[in-house]
Order: sequence, then structure tokens, then C-alpha cells
Amino acid sequence: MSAATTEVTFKPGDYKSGINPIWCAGCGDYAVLNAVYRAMAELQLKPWETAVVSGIGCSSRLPGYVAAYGFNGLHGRALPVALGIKAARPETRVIAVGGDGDGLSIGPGHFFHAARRNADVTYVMMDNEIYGLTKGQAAPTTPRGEKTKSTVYGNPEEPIDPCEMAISFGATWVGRGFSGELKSLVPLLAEALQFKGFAFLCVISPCVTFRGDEQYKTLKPLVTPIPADHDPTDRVAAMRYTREVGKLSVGVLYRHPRQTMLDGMAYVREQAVARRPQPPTMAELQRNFLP
Amino acid sequence: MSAATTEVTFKPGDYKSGINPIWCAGCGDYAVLNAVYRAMAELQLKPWETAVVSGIGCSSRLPGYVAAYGFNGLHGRALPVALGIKAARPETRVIAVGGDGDGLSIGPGHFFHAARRNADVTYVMMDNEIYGLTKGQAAPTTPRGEKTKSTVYGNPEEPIDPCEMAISFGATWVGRGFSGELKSLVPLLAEALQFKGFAFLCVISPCVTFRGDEQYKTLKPLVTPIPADHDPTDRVAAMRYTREVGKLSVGVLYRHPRQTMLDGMAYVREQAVARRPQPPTMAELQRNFLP
Amino acid sequence: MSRSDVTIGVVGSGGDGVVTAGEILAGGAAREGVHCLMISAFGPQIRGGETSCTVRLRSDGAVHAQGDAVDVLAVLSWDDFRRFRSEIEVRRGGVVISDSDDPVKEGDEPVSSREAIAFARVPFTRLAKEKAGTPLAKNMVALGVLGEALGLPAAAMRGAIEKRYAKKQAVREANVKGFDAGLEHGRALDGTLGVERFAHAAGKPLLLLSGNEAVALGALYAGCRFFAGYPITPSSEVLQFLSEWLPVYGGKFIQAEDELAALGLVIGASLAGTKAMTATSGPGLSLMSEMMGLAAMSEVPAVIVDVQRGGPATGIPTKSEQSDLFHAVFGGHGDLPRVVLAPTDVADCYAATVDAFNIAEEFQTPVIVLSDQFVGQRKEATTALPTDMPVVDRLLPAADELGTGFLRYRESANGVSPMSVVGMKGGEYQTAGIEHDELGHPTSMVVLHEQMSAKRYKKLEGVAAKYAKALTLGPERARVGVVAWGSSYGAVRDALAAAEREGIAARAFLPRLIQPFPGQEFAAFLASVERLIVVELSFAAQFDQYLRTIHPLPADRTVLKRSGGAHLRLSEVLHAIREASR
Amino acid sequence: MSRSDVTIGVVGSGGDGVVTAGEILAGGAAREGVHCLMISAFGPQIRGGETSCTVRLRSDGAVHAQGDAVDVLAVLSWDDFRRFRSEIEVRRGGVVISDSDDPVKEGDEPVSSREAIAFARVPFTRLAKEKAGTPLAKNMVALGVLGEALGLPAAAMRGAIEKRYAKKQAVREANVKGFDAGLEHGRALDGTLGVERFAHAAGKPLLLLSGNEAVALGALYAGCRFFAGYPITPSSEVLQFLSEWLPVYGGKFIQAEDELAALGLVIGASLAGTKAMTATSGPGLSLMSEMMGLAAMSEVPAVIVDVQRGGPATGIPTKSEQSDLFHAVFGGHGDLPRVVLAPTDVADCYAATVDAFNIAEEFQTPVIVLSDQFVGQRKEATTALPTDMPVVDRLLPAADELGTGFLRYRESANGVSPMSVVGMKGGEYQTAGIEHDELGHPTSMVVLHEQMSAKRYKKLEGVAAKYAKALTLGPERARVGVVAWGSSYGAVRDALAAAEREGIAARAFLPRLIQPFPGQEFAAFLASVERLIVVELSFAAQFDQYLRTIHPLPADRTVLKRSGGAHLRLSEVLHAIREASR
Ligand SMILES: Cc1ncc(C[n+]2csc(CCOP(=O)(O)OP(=O)(O)O)c2C)c(N)n1
Ligand SMILES: Cc1ncc(C[n+]2csc(CCOP(=O)(O)OP(=O)(O)O)c2C)c(N)n1
Ligand code: SF4
Ligand code: SF4
Ligand SMILES: [Mg+2]
Ligand SMILES: [Mg+2]
Repeated sequence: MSAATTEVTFKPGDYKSGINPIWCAGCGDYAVLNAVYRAMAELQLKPWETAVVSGIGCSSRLPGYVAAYGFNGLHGRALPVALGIKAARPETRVIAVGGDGDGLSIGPGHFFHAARRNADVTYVMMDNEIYGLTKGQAAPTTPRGEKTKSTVYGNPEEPIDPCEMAISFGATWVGRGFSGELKSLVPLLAEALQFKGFAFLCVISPCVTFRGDEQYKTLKPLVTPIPADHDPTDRVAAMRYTREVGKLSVGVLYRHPRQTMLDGMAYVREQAVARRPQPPTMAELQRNFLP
Repeated sequence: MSAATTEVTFKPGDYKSGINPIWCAGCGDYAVLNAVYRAMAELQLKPWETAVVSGIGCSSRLPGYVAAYGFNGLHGRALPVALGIKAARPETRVIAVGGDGDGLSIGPGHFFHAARRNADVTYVMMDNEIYGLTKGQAAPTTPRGEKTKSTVYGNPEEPIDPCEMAISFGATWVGRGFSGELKSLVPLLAEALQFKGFAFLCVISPCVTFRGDEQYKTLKPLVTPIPADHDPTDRVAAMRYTREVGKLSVGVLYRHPRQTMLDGMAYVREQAVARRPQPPTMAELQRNFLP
Repeated sequence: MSRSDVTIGVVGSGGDGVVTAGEILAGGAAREGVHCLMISAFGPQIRGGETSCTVRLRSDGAVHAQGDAVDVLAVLSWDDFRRFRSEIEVRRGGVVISDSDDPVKEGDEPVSSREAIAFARVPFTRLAKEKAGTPLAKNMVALGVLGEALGLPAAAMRGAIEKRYAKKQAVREANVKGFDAGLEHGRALDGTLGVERFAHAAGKPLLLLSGNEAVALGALYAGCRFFAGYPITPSSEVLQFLSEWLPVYGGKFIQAEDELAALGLVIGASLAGTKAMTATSGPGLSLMSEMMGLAAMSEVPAVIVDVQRGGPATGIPTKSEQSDLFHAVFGGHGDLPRVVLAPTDVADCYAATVDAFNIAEEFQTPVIVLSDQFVGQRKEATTALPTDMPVVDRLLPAADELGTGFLRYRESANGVSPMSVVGMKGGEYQTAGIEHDELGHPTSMVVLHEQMSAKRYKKLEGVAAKYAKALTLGPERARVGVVAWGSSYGAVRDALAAAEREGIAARAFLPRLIQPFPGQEFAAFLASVERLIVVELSFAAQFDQYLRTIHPLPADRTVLKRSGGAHLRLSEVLHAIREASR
Repeated sequence: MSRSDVTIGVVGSGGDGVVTAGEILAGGAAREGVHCLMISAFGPQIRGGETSCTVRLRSDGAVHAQGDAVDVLAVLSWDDFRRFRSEIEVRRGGVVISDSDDPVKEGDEPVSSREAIAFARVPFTRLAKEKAGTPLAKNMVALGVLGEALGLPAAAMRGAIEKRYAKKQAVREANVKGFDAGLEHGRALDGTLGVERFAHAAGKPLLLLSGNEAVALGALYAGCRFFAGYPITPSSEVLQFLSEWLPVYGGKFIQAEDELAALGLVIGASLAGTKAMTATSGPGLSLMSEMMGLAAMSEVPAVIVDVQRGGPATGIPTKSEQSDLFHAVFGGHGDLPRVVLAPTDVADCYAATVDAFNIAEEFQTPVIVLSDQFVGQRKEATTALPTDMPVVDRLLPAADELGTGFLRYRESANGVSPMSVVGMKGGEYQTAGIEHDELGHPTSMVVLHEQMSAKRYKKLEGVAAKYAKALTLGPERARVGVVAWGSSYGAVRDALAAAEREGIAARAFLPRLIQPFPGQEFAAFLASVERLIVVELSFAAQFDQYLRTIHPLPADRTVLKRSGGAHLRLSEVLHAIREASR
């Protein structure tokens, strides 16, 4: 807006919104927030050119904590809002964030379509395998047999792997991180943010309150970086890093650019301009209705 | 209900409801309806033990034409109703049917969860790659470049393959049929109906009105039965028969039984009975609230 | 003898080209500068089902309603007519023309007093085959016969045919030949039909368009540059028109996966500073309930067009009804302020949409344009739509308001706070569909919830002050007062005129702004009449109930209400007026 | 001096065991047969946030409301109290007990006239460490002190502790030690606190449960054997309770993927002949709009529990409000008949749910139980819930009605037709959310649409005739009349009693059946009072507007309305009564 812009450099702390996070002490989402600050600083994203959009859940509180255009919308409906911003204003960096329940229980319809369209947004899912905000019911990611507030006899359902879903849905960049490992998380997120197309980053982000304090301790030793020789353009190979047992592979599982939502819109625009290089005035437009 | 049941044999025609189909002449859905009649007769399904549930669309009119409990519900929401019937009354044979728009545009959230839960229902999608009932707008299955009422410049989006989606979502039986080939369609449907778990059958069912009269002629020569040596338990192999170009493979793509929704419910019930073999009376139950 | 008002019906199967015939007839009228209104009805089949089309033409002014009965009915197939038997009435003294080779079966002919109408036979199909070389031209033959017998603007109709098939020479020629054959045959019939001819003079050509198309034009005029929607009858024409034209103007079109996404996309686009809209029908409006609350809560401009159809659930998708009123006005959980506008005719679909954008932008609120199938899908000949209506843009923050601590929801006298949009430096804020403070930060404080609710509702006062122009018709005071809304306008207006001719003084009140309601104007109206009639197409009498929340209604009022499905008829309203005037 | 009515507050951080303290206090009371009501409030944090808990005990009858102010407040941490400062009032003459080692900072103490309350210091934490071996027992120390100083039923409270930790010996012992240490310390304090002691006699033990739990119990009693729902605050306890207990009774529980699916599942189960229910809060109710129409259209019994919270959008999830009224009564597109019941207290949550099932089954219609956070999540001590309420099952077709041509939607005097269920031979029918005829076959015929709408709405008359018992309180006639609904019951009832003590005659009307509304009873009520007060927690005054659709309201009425967030207070209502009585 203002013309006189002196070059500033953004430090991670500059991306703090001023609202203090109210997550439980030890919640995995703190690390995700830190990763967001650092990745933004690494890429020197301008706060006013960045929109962070979420659904509802503990994890969906994240946009409130980031100095950017932040929108904490409805449960399960972050992506339509994110796509709307991006489509209307392509220069914006749009980040959608939310929980596993938000994205995979109530939200998979939108997740599916955003991925299918290869919408040019980054989608970060904080997977804690539970509903945190509503105090501990089972999510589609909750391990089988787990006792939660809604599965007192043990969860009878098989959990799903968010990364597998993202690949199946058509996401063109899929990565997995762990909030116990900020070091690898930051570059992953930075890569996702720079990717042209629908980038899905699943961060295993323990809920210490409803899944026990042990999560970090249990998960930490399982963390394994995806080997350097993995070919991320290979869908089948990528799938090998999903539904893992006794392992937590972090890194880029899949990367396979293709035409994005904005490309499609640009194509349509081209066709329209080719057909009508000079948009008619409103009065002229009406004349199309002269029979 | 009535005690005096003489053994009757059901012929395909016995499954006609008495409502005359109002599909366009040549619509692919006629063949699907015929396949339903025949498969039901083959399996001697009792009309009163069968529920056919749909969403909204031309294809979703099918339940009206079948002598069974038929429910033509809301656009995109056939599956929740179908699952409700099945869960409440497991002895029912539940068939959900609908269009590609119904299941894949507005409905994938429910499709995904029904497949993930491996709900014990058969889901038949009549894929005509278009919105028929609303007179010809693009569906998520519409080929790229196609001009429809909502894509006058050519559809900018890549179409999706319903079978691929079903496999990714977790369906345990996935097949593809063609309504130009009733011969192979009937046994396919019969197999789907007998399968224990979520069986998804995609029937390529041309919309002669909005995708042209040529569909049958174009597709017929492309029909290829899935080879006998295909291992339907192999997910990766199954995927080879999706997103096909210049080919229309019909047959069983995938078959991989696992615990079903009803199994999960039975497990929960067992646990509950084990914990409380004698269900308390209502007065006794209240006493749990004595502090 | 001649007439200045004639209603013509055409019935046949979808394949008979019924709608085409209607469009050519209406198109010819519009080309000639003659006002007309055309409605169509279809069976449930997608293709080939029974179809009817009714065109009313007037040379003495604008056409406001469809005309209760037809003066002349062309039956292209008696089989298809059967389905419309209870719906299409032929006026006393009217004529039914049918194909000589399609014998009418006992019980198939129109219900209306058989003796009072004349039957004529014309070999539609044979003439089409002979003269145009294809039986498909039988609709044109029929048109020609009607054109000649009634003295319709034949040259203009021929012009409409030629324009329609400008790029398809063979079809054009066959159609013109069929039409001319009909004209010729009509000349022979002349007089024997016994119908008064339609007197008209050529005037300035008129546009011929539907309410849905007018909504789309209004949106483009108001500056809409983003549309996301999901197809649904009877609103899809809005989506379809904008899918073609938005890209021409550099706007964006997205066919959403469902209606929840559609409104979410609109909210996103609006957050980014783009004027945005969606269009749907009842089922979609229901699905948007929660999102509408989000728009209200986060104070994001959003325009939602609801083209009503029969409800609830899937209801009757192809027929009109006024039963989404409750949901539009009261739907959605929580205290959810929203604005509702109801257009009265095709031209008003344009104006109401422009108003809707202006209100949405000025007051940062969701606005519903509550149209219906009747006005949305009918075609009217109208003069050019105004291109001088003011266009309002939203209030952006001034430079000195931007920066740290920017108060996105700053308290203000009218409840409106400056809204920064994505990309505006220093305008960054974090907000939520959760209750929030002036900064946008979440809160569960009781006082803030009260204060922010007050802020959001205060905006409705501003809307009412600026836009609460209800439409009143008739004399200043009258024995009978009719209150109606939306597309009931036409029949009410015609009924008032008819009552006047009978010497009954009646006036009418039609709120274009439904929510907030023009309460003071309504109170004044109530005071100006002795007997009140509430008119609406809702079985539950939603409008009557809603009016009672605005102002107590006289206990002796008449509530003329019924389910939709059939359009409101002049005669229904007139009957009620007569009764009430006693 | 002694008292029969005392309100005790405890405030601290989540980790301080505030709610546990409240539950032990309330539990002790219930064990002793003393009536009580307990409310809790939390900050937005999931864990460790500020928490308050208020328990009101009465030995002279049932407790109807939370008590506007506390007599005694135990502050476990001043830091956390700050957040509640504007919400918790200490009564004149009341006492605040806080931890000796937690100095109160300037501006942290209660707002209420500082001079009028006494402050006492007790080394909660130190005693806990010393006597119980863990600072975690400080809540028990506080309880003990209160118990002794106020003469609360200490033995029963100890019993409640022991039962609660029956299976955790170490915790149990530490808690009991803490409690006993508090009692001991309290004995030393006795008298110096200057608070009147609570006089009570032991009675029959009472149940202690929340409205949400009562709803779940009511459902099981009524024969509910299927629940599908999606967790949402403040309704999740219904889901959680049924997830555990339905399988015990052979019922089915499904955690749905969302609320649209939840109601779809319920409809499916109901089609199969199983009594079925879902529970949600405002956002979920909004999402169910279209499905609710489907249930109404296809005439499928379905019970929907809405535990209201602050709206719109995500609003204030943890706080109560009465702003889903509009949506419950009017929401959903089309003419959509539905029944709405609003429970007035915890026991009524049970009864209303039983009624809801009975109505849903008898009239084959969706029924909404419109509860709210206040009644849903508070705990009340109540006598046993009735197990002799009638349980109604739906009308099944007789054997001779079954077979070809079975008329699922047969016209009938009361609009109810026999409903076959999946599995019933000869009962097969095909139906739709599309308008249909008596067979269930789709139609777009105008006459059938009208006829079927009439059938569906006729059922509401039957409901009204059978269930329209509104609750009236107070004398037969009075100067002042209060009309309120749902959980406002308690405060209104208390206010009426207080007014009576002041010599003001006031009566109240509370419709338990909200839709269809007990209109005649209401008219009679209006005729029995001179001044009317409408009471509700909705900024938009939804109830007042709704009442006007039922009956004209006097222009000089008082509308006592505000946003939710804070529970309705006796004093607010009393103040309005006083004003109105002038
Ligand atoms: C429509 C709707 N349904 C339900 C809810 C209640 N709700 C809020 S968050 C949530 C799930 C939280 O789980 P997740 O998305 O995994 O986020 P987390 O809290 O675990 O980070 C639910 C069910 C809601 N806010 N809106
Ligand atoms: C909530 C809702 N949105 C939109 C519609 C309109 N609608 C009816 S059917 C349909 C799509 C039809 O396509 P498909 O499901 O592929 O079925 P087909 O007609 O092609 O068999 C749409 C958009 C509706 N009935 N309900
Ligand atoms: S409840 Fe779980 S997810 Fe929520 S803030 Fe606490 S630890 Fe994090
Ligand atoms: S429109 Fe297409 S899908 Fe619908 S009935 Fe006709 S051919 Fe079939
Ligand atoms: Mg989660
Ligand atoms: Mg389709």
C-alpha cells in the first residue's frame, strides 16, 4: 500500500501476532507454530501477503498467533476459504492449517477437491490422532483399540494415514514432519510453502493431554528421515512410507507437479480473452439479450 | 411378517416396482436397472429384506423402480442413510446407488468414511461423466477440455477415476462395469451384492442427452475384460486398471476383505456384554448417578 | 375488433420444440418492442417429456403476470397435453389449434367449459414435412398459423428465427419455411378462428431475458468478480452465465464441490477484497446455514442468491414456491443478522442484485437475494437495464488506521468498521468465527459478546434507513389492502387493476427489503386500509407469520396462502379482494 | 443463626481440582439427600486454564437456579480469579477464603463492595503438603474448611471422596487426609468466619447428574437403540454416555464423520424400525437443516438434541445462550413441519427426551429437544427419574394393509399413516425427499403437493392436542406475567418467589412445547396478567419475535433480553418484575 518501503528483514519473532497461545503445556502444536515463524522468516514472507486459514480445533487456533491475515473459520471448512482467497488474489501465500479431525472427519470432501484441483495452497495438518478441543474423542486417525471418551471399549476402527489420503486425493506435494523435531520440520515447511500446487504437510503433533505425556518419548526413537534415494515422483514408492508400523518417516514423500488450479483459471481466462478480446461494456453486454 | 410362506422364486420382472422409468431413451441407467433386477433374481433377494437408497440425480431415481424398500434421499447423502439401515438392521441387504456428481462432488466425505469403515453395503455409481439431472454441467469425472454448460471454454480440470478413489478410500471390493454390456454387468453386480464389506461398483453409464449419442459407439470397442490372471488382492496391480486411456477395463479390480463396520460393532457389543452381562434396568442404571 | 393483451400457449413433447416456439414468439415481440412474458413448464423427464410454454403479449404496457388463462392454445400433441390438463386453462371464447392428424381423445381436451372454446385443426406435421422438408418444423408451422391468425409481429418473428439459427443455414431455412407455410395456412384460416387480432405498433426493440440472467447481469454491473456455486435447479442459469462471462472481465469462476464450499470460497474471495457471490436453491441455502453465520460473525460481505423451488428436502425442483422465507430470514443458529431482498420481476432481479452487492459491501454482511423459479426462469421483454445505478465499495481503513493494533472491528456509530483486505500492508488482523473483540481476537467475555452482537445488529438499522423502500401500488387509501412479496407482484398488480375496473379500491404493499423489514412503511400501509389480505405461496403461511413479528395484524384479515407449484393467479387475488371488499 | 440456602464458589486453575471440589461438595449433598445445583465455567484453555465452580445447596426444597451471588468463595489462586472477577459476585456479608501463601494483589479481589465481605486466609497448600503429602490435595483442604465452617454434610462428603476414588487407594487416602485436615482447621476457625451455618437434615440420597446425562437416560428409557453423532461442546456428554451404554442394551452407536451424516444415519436406522437420536449444538443443527427437511418430508421419526451455546458460527462454545430458537423453529428451506421441546431443568431433560421420542414415533416427524449449555452441563441433585412414563411406539401397518399398493402415506384424519419398516414383508415402498403421492411415488402435481403439505402439518395439531402442557407458575391472576422458556425456568421461578416475598404478585408461563406452541394456554395467560415481561438470552430477542407469531403482545411489555454467556440471574428477572409492577 504505502510507497515508501524500506527493506526490512523479518525475523521469526516478527511473525508473532501478539496473542499468546493457550495450548496445553507440552502440546505439539507449539512446535508447528515455531516452524511457521521460522519458515516464514526463511522465505521472508510479507505478513500482509500471507493468509493463514483454519477450521476449528486446538490446532486451528494457530492462525491467531501469526502476524498475517489470519482466519479461524468453521470446523472442517478451512480449505474452501483458503481457495477463495487464493483464486481471488493469486499473489497471496495461502496456508491452511487444522487438525486431523477437522481435515479427515468432517473435512475430507474439501480436502479431496482441493487436492484434485491441485489448488495452489499449503495445507498443514496437525495430526494428534484425537479430538483435542472437544476433550478427547476418537478421530479417524486414532489407533485401533485405543480407549477414548467415545470409544470406551477400545476403538473398533482401523486408523487412516493422512499422507496416504493426500496422495490418493491428488496432492502434488506430500510431506510428513514431527513436532518433536523442529530441525527437520522447518525446511520441510519452507519447501511446502514454495511449492507450486497443493502441498500437504502432515505434522505428527502429540496431544499430551488426551493421548498421554508419553507420546514424545514413544515417537522420538521411531523418527526416520526418508532416505535420500527415495524418488518422490514415484507414487507407489511414496505409498511405502504410509501406514507405517513402528516407524515415523519424516521428509518429502511425494512431489509431482502438474497443472494447478490457477493454471486452469489462467487457461480459461485466455480462452475467454481470445473469444472476446475487448470486454463489452455493461450496456453492450445487455444487447446479447436482444432476440 | 406373514407366517404362511410358500417358497416363491423371484424372476427379474418381479422386482419391478410399477413406476415407469422416466430416463431419456438410450440412457445408460436402464441397463443398470436391468442388471439390478437380474442380479437380485440370481441371488433370490427378498424385496422386503432389501433396501435401495440413493441421493439425487437421474441415476438416483433407480430405487423408485425396484420392488424393495426404496429411499431416494438427498443429493450426496445416500451413504449415511444406507449405513444407518445396515447398522440398525444387519440382516438387510443394503444397496446405495447414485451418480458421479452425487458421490464424488458433493458426496466424497461420506463415500470416504463408508469405505474407511468398510461398511457392509454395496455402492453402485452410475458414472456418466456429467451432471444429468441439472442438465449438463461438468462433474469431477468430466474429461479435460470438454465443453459443458459450466465449462464453455473447455473443462480446465483433470477428471478423476471413481475406482481409484474407492480403492484409496479403503473399499474392499471394487469393480467396474459398462452399461453397454449387460452380460458382464449382472455377474459383477451379483458378486458385489454378496461381498461382505464395502463393495463399490462403478458402472460407466452414458448420458446420451448431455454427452452425445456417440458414447456407446465410442466406448463399446474399448471394453476389455480384466485378465483372469489379475490378482485382485494386489492394490498396486488394481491401480493399473484406473485412469485408463483408450481402454475400458471391466471386471473386479480389487477384492481384499478385512474387518467390516458390523464386525467392529459386534466387537464393541462383546466388550460391553463382557463388562455388563446383565443389562441393568432403567432404575438400576440411574443408580450409577448416586455419588 | 382487436385486443392489446393476448396469451398464447403451446404444448407438446420436449422434442416438439415447444420452448423454441415460445422463444421465437416472445423474441419476435421483443424485437417489435412489444412487451411480453413467457413461462415454461416441464414434466420430470430430462428429455422428451411433456412441455408447455405460455407467452403473454401486451401492446398497452408492460406485462406483469403470466395471464391466468390462454386465449389461444396450440397443441402439438394431445398425449402431452393430458399432463397439463389441470394446469392450463383456455379462456372462454378461446381457440385450441391442434394437428389435424392427432385426433383428440375423449377426456384429453381442456377442462374449461368445452362449449365455450373453438377447436381448429391444422396439419402441422404434414405442412412441416411438405414445406420445410422435416416434421421437426411443425412448431414453426404452428407459430406461423398463430402469427397470421392473431396478427402477431410476423416479420419480427421471422427475424428472431433467422437470428437464432444465424450460424446453421439448413436449420434456419427449414424453420423459416415452416413458419412461412404456417403464415400462409393462417391466412386461409383467417376469420374462421374467430379470435380477436392483437393490435400493436412497432417500438424500440426490447431485451428478452430471464430473472436468473438479470441477476447475473446485475452482479457483473455491481462489480462482482468472483462466483462460486454448485448447480441446482432452478438457479443454474446464474452459474452458467457467469461461468462464461466472468473470465471475460478478468473475474474468477469456480464450480464448487458443494454449497458449503461455495459459500466458503465466496468468503475467502471477499476477504481478499473481491466482490463475490453464490447462487443456489433451497437445499443449498439450507447447507449454507453455518457458513452464513460465519460471514455475519466475521463481517465479510457475501451475496447469496436463492432461487426458491418447492420444498422441503428435494421437494419439487422445477416449480416455484415462496417457502424459503423462514430460512432466509431466520435460518442459521445463533443471533445471526443478515439482509434479505426479494425481487419482484425480471428487471428487479437486476436491481435487487445490484442493491445486494451495495448493501453487502457497505455493511459487511451476508445478503440474500430471495428470488424464485417463477421470476428466475421466466423470460420477460424489458427495456434496457439501468447502467447508472450507484455502485458502492466497502470501507477500507485510512492509512493512519493501519499498523499494529489495527482494530478490524472498531466500534462505530453505524456498526461498520473499516475492513482491510488481504494484501494491504498494516491491515493484517487475526479473526475468527469465534466471538472476538475489536481486534478480532477470540473472547468468551460476556460483555464483549453483547457489545459485538449489538455492533452486528446495528448495521441492519443502517440498511433499513437507506434501503427500506417498499413498493406500494394503488390509491393512497383503500378499503382493501394486499400485502405480498417477491414474484407475487405481477398477479397482485394485475388484480388491483382488475379490481379497479370493478370499482373496488384496493392497494398493495410489497416489501422489496424483507429483512430488515420496512416496518414503519408497513404500519402506515396498515393504517391506510380497512381489510387486509396477505398473499403468499407457502402452505405454512410463512409470510403471514413473519409479518406478525413486525406488526400485529388484524384478526379479520384474509390469508391467501397455498403451496407453490402453480404460479399465483390474478383470479385468486381478485377473488380475495372482492370478498374482502364486501 | 442458620440458613437453609447457601451458595459456595471455588475458583482456581484447572490443575487445582476446582471441579472435583465442586463435585465432592455436590456429591456429599446428594448423598445426604440435600438438593443442590452445580455450575462450572472454564477459560478457553483445554488444560490448566482458570476454572470456577459454584454449588448452591438448599435444605428447604429443590434448587432451581444457580444463585446470583456466592455466600462463600474459596479462591485457590488469585491469578485465576481475575478472569472471573466480573462474573462471580460475592454476596454482602459473604466470606472469601484464600490461600495464606497467595497474597491478593490490588484489583484482584471481588468487585462486590469490598467492605461488605470478610476475608479469611487458610494455608491450603501448606496443609495439603503437610497432612496429605501432596499440594494437589489443596482443593480437599479447602472443602474441609468450608464443610466445617458452614456445617456442610462432612461425612457424606467424605463418602463421596471415597466412592470417587474407590479404585485408587493412594489418591483416595491423600484426598481424605486433605479433607480431614481442612475440617480440623475449620473447627479452629469456627465462628471467626461469621457465616451462618447451613441447617439440614439427612434424607434419602439423591442422584447427581447433568442435563446431558439425563437426556441420555431419557433416550434409553424411551427405547432409543441407535445413536449417531459428532462430538461438539456442550453436547458431547450425550454422545459419550450412549457410546458406553447403548451396546450394553444391544443398541448401536456410531460416531459419525459430521452432523449431516449423523442425521442421515439416524434416518436410516429409523427407516429400519429402530428408535434413533442424534445430539449436537448450534453449528451441527445448522448443518442438519437439509436433512431435517428430509425427515419431515419422508415422515421418518428422528430425535435431534441441540444443546445451545453462544452463536452464530463457532461463537462461544462453552457458554449458554438461547439463540438457536429461530433455527429450531423456522430453520430449513421449504414448508418444514417439526416439533420443538425445551426442557426446563435437569430432570426435565429426561422427561422432554422421553416425550420427544414418543412424539417422533407417534407422529413420524423430526423432534428437536432444545436444551442449552446451562441445563445440559450443570449438575443437579434430583430424586429418581420416573420409570413409569408411557412409551409410545410407531403405528405399523395391519396385516391387511400390506402387499401391493401399500399406501405408505395414506390420507388419515390426523395425518399419521401406518409406517412399514425394512424387513416387513409386503410393506415395501419406494419413497423420496421429492414430493410424493400416497404410495411414496414422486410427483410434481400441484394438488398433491398441497394435500401432502396439509397431511404433514396436520400432525402438529395432534401433537399440540396431546402435549401442549405449558408450565405456569404463581397465582391464577397477577399484575405481572413473565413468559420465558427452557433453562430460564429456574431464575424465573426464584424471582417469582422473591417477588412474592416483596408482596408483588407475579406469575409465569413457560412453554415446554415450543413448536407447535401452546397458543390457547398462552392467550389465557396473557389475559390473566396486566403487565408482560418476556425473558430470554438472545440479543435478537428471538423468543419475543416468535411469540408475536403466536399472539399479539402488548406494546407496553418489557423485553428482558440479552446475549448469553452469563446465566440468567434471579436479580435481573426480579428487577424487571419490580419495575413492571409499578
Ligand atoms: C460443525 C461442528 N461440529 C463439531 C464441532 C466441535 N469440534 C470442534 S473441534 C473438533 C475436533 C477437534 O479435533 P481436531 O480437528 O483433530 O483438532 P485438535 O483439537 O485435535 O487439534 C470438534 C468435533 C464444531 N466446532 N463444529
Ligand atoms: C444440495 C443440493 N445441491 C444441488 C442439487 C442439484 N442437483 C441435483 S442432481 C445433481 C447432480 C447430478 O449429477 P449426478 O450425481 O452425476 O447424477 P446424474 O444425473 O448424472 O445421474 C445436482 C447438482 C441438489 N438436488 N441438492
Ligand atoms: S488438548 Fe491436546 S491438542 Fe489441545 S492444546 Fe492440549 S495438548 Fe494440544
Ligand atoms: S439426462 Fe442423461 S443421465 Fe439423465 S436420463 Fe437423460 S441420458 Fe440419462
Ligand atoms: Mg486432532
Ligand atoms: Mg452423472
